Amino acid sequence: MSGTAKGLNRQQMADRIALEFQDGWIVNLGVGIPTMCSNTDIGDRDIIYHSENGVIGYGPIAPAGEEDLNLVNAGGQNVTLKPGAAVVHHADSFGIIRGGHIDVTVMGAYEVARSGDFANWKIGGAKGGGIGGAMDLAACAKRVFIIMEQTTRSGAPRLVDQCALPVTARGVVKLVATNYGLFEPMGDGFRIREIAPGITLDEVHATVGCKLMVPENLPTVRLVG
Amino acid sequence: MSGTAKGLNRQQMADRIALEFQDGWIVNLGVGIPTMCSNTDIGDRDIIYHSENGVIGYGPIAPAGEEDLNLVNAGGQNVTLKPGAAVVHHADSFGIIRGGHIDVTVMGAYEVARSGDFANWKIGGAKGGGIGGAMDLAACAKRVFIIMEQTTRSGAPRLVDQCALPVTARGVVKLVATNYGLFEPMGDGFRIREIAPGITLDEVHATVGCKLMVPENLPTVRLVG
Amino acid sequence: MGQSSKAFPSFHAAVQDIPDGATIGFGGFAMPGVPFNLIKALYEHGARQLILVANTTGGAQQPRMPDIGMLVENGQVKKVICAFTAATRPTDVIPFTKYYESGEVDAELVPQGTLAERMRAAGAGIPAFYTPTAVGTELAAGRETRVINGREYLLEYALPLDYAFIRATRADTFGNLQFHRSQRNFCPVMATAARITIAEVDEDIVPAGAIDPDQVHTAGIFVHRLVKVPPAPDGLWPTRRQERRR
Amino acid sequence: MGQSSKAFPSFHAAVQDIPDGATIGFGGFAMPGVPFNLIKALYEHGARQLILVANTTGGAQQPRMPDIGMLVENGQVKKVICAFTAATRPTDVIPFTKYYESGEVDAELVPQGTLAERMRAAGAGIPAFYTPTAVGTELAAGRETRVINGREYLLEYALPLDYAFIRATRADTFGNLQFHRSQRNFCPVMATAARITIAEVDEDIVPAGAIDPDQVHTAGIFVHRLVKVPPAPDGLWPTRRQERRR
Repeated sequence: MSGTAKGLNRQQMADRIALEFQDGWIVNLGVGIPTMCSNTDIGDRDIIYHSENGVIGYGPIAPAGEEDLNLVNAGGQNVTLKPGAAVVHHADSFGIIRGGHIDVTVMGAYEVARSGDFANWKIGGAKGGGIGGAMDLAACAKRVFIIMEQTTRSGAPRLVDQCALPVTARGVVKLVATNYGLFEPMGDGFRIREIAPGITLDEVHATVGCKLMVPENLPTVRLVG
Repeated sequence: MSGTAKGLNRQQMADRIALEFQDGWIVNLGVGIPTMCSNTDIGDRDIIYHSENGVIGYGPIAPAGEEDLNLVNAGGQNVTLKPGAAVVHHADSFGIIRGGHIDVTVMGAYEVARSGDFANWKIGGAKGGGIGGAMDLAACAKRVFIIMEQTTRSGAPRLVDQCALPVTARGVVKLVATNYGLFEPMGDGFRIREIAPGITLDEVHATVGCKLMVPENLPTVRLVG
Repeated sequence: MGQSSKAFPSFHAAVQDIPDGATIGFGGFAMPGVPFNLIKALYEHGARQLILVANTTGGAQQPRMPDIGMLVENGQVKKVICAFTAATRPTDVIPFTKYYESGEVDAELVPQGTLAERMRAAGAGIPAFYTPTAVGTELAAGRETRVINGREYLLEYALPLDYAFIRATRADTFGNLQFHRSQRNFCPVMATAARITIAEVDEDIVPAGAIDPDQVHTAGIFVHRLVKVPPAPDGLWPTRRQERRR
Repeated sequence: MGQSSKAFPSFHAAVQDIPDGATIGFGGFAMPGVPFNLIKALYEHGARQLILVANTTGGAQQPRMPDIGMLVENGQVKKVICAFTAATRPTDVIPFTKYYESGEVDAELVPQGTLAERMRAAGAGIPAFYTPTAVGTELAAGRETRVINGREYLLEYALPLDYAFIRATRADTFGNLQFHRSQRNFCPVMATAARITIAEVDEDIVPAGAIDPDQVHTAGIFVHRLVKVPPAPDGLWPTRRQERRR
C-alpha cells in the first residue's frame, strides 16, 4: 500500500480502529498496519494483545539491543511482555481463537464486500497463498475489523459488491477503516460512519464499488493525540 | 474378590503380569490388584508409570507422614514421583492414552471372552456404572492385560464364551492373569500359557467357560522373589 | 493487565449470581483439585436444577468432603455428567445411587477421556470430533460412527460449561494459575470450556507479573474470579485418605 | 527414567536414519523454535521425496537461516504442507514459488490453526474433527461439511508425522523439554504427532529430575533424541531480524 495516499495516514487508520477497543478486550493484530494499533494512546483501557504463536499479553516492540530473540509477535517482531502475560503452544493458541475468546481481530485486506465477506490471502493468478492464521481468526473472533487503503494503486475500489479474489471468510467484517473514513458492511451496501479530514463525499462515492449509505450528519474521523 | 482363593495370591498375579513389562514401557495400572504390579522387582527395567490424572512417571506410595496431598495415582493413593516425571492436564493425559502412547494397560475385569472382549464397568442390574478411564485405555493402549480371579464368588467362570455383562471394549485383551494361571484369548477359546502351583489341569478345565487349549508342556507360573 | 484484581472477598460472593439451571464443571480427581469451598458455597447458595459435570459423583471416600453428591442430596441437581455414576467397586454404595435409581436425578455416563476431550473441544471451538473410545459398547448403541482408515470411531460433541469451579495453588491478580502436581487434572480443561471460571486458590494472590509467563498452567484470560482459601478450619483443604476397612 | 540419556553426539547422528519419503514436521514461527541445525543436517544427509510440514516455506526473512525452502532448492522435497505457500506480502518473492509454480514440488495450503489442530489430533488419537475455519472459502470447495447447532463446519483429518524436528531451551536426559517464550509455538504439538521427535537444545542437557515436573512443557515420553546446540559459529542460533527496505 502506498504511503502517498490521501486522507488518513497509516497510523491514523490504526488509531481510529484502536479507539474502538474496550477495556479488557483480547485483541489480535495482523501483520502490517494493524500492528500499529498497539501504538495508539487509548487512555487507561487495559488491552490484552494475543498473537497466533501463543503469546497472550505482549507489549511494545523491544528496544534495540534488549530483544529476547525467542519472543516475537505474529509479524516476527521482537516484542516485550506485559505483567500478567502467559505463553501457550500453537494448538492452545488457536484453541483460544477458535473458541471465540478473541474480542477483535484487526487485519489488512485486498477487498471487503458489502456482505461482510473479505479477501486477504491470495492474489489473482497466484498458485500459492498466505493464509497464516487469518482464516481461523476471521471465522472465529467475536469481531473482524479491517484496515486497508480505499482503493488499489490503480484506483479500483476495495469496498465492493462481491469479492473478486478468493475470500478469507464470509459475512464476518464489522468495521473497515480506510484512508477515506470508517465504513460498515450493511448487507445491501456500506454505511460510512465517519469521513477522513480533507476527503469529500464525492470522492468517497467515486471510490466505493457498491451502494453507499450516508447518515444525515456525517462526522469527521475522530483522531487521537 | 476373596483373599481365600486357591492358587496365586493377589501380589503373585500382579507379579506375573509385571514380568511381562519391557524396558522403557509406559504402563498404566488400574485401581486394585493392578496397582500391585509396581511393587514387583523386575530388575533394572525402566518402567514409566502413567496415571489418568496426568502424572507421567510416578513411583512408590508415599511413606506415611510424607504424602503430598496434591499428588495421587488413579486409585487416589498418595504416590511419589521418579526423577524425570512430568504432569499434564486431563485432556493431554487422555491424548497420551488415545494417541497410542501407552504400551500396556493392566486392569481388573468381571469377565473376559475368548474374542478378547472384556467387561469391567457395570454389574448386572445396575443403572449406573463406573467407566473412569477404562474405555479409553482399553480401546487405545497397545496392549490390554487383565488380572482377575478365575471364577466369581459363586464359582461361575470369568473366562467365557461371550461377555454377559456390558463390554468395556471388543477384541483387545492380550493376556489374563488369574489365580489359576496365565491365559491368552485366541478367538476360538483360551490358551493356557502357565498354570499356578497347586492347581490341577482338571480344575482349570472345570473353571473355563469355553474351549481351552493346553500346550504339550505346560509350565508352572513364573514367580519372582 | 490485572490492574484490577479478579479476587473476590468470599466464596459466597463468587457464586452468588449462579442461576437455577446452570451447567457447572467441577475440577478434581480424588482429593487434588476439588473446589471444596466453592461446592460448600454453592450448597449454601441453593441454586437448583443444576447440570453438574465432574469425574465422579463423590461420596466414596472417607473422610467425606464437599462433593457434588451433597448437592444432589440437597435437591439442587437435575442431571450429572460423569465418568462414574456408580461406585468404583461394585460392593461399595455411594449416596448418588439412590437418587439416580429412583429417577429423581438424571445422569449421563461418559468415558473419562471423552469427558475431558469434549470440554477441551468446547474451549477450543471444535464442535465435534471422532474417538475410538466406547466403540462396540452399550454407550455407542444407536449413535453415529464412522470408519476412518479402516477403524471405527464414535462421533462426540463439545460440552460447554456455564461455570467452572476449580482449585489452584497460585494465582496472580489477572487470573493466571499454577497447579501443584495432580491438582491440575480437569481444572485447566474446564477453565477453557466455561463462560465464567471461578478458582479457589491455596496461596495468597500475587501481583500480575509475579508468575513466569512460561510457567502459567491456565492463562488469566480463562479465569474470571479468584478466592483465597483461608487456613483451616475456616477453609477446607485436602486431607489424607483413610483406607477403607475391607 | 532417563538413566540412559537420549542425547545424541551430533546433528548428523540424530538424522542419519531418516529415509526417503518421510513426513517431517518442523517447529518454529519466525526465528524462535526453528531447528536450524537439524535442517542443516538433513540438507547434508540428503534424504529425498520428503513431505515437509511447517508454518511457512521460509526464505522471506533476512538474514536467511536454514529453512525448508533450502531443502526444496536442494531437490529433497516432494510436497510441503504449510499455512503459507506464498510470501506474506504479495509484493515479496520467496524461493519456494518457482518450484511450486513449475510443478516440481506439490503443496497443501492449510490454515494455521487447522494445521496445529490436525497435528494435535494425530498425537491425541482423534482421527478427525470439525472446525469453522475455512468454511465458505476456496479451501472448502468439494469437501465434507456438517451443520452443528445451526453453524456449518468443515471436516478435517489428523496429520501424523514420522519425525518432528524442534528446538527447545532446556532438556533433561529423559527428554522432558522446556521452551523459552514463543520458542514453544508448534514444537510441543509436533512432538506429540511424531513417531520420532528430535530436539535441538540451547542449554546443556540436565539429569532427569532437574526440571520441576510441574514445569515440563513437553513430556519426555514424546521426545526420542536430543542434540545440544554448540556455541556459534559451529551451532546456528536465532538472530536479530533485519527490517526489509521498503
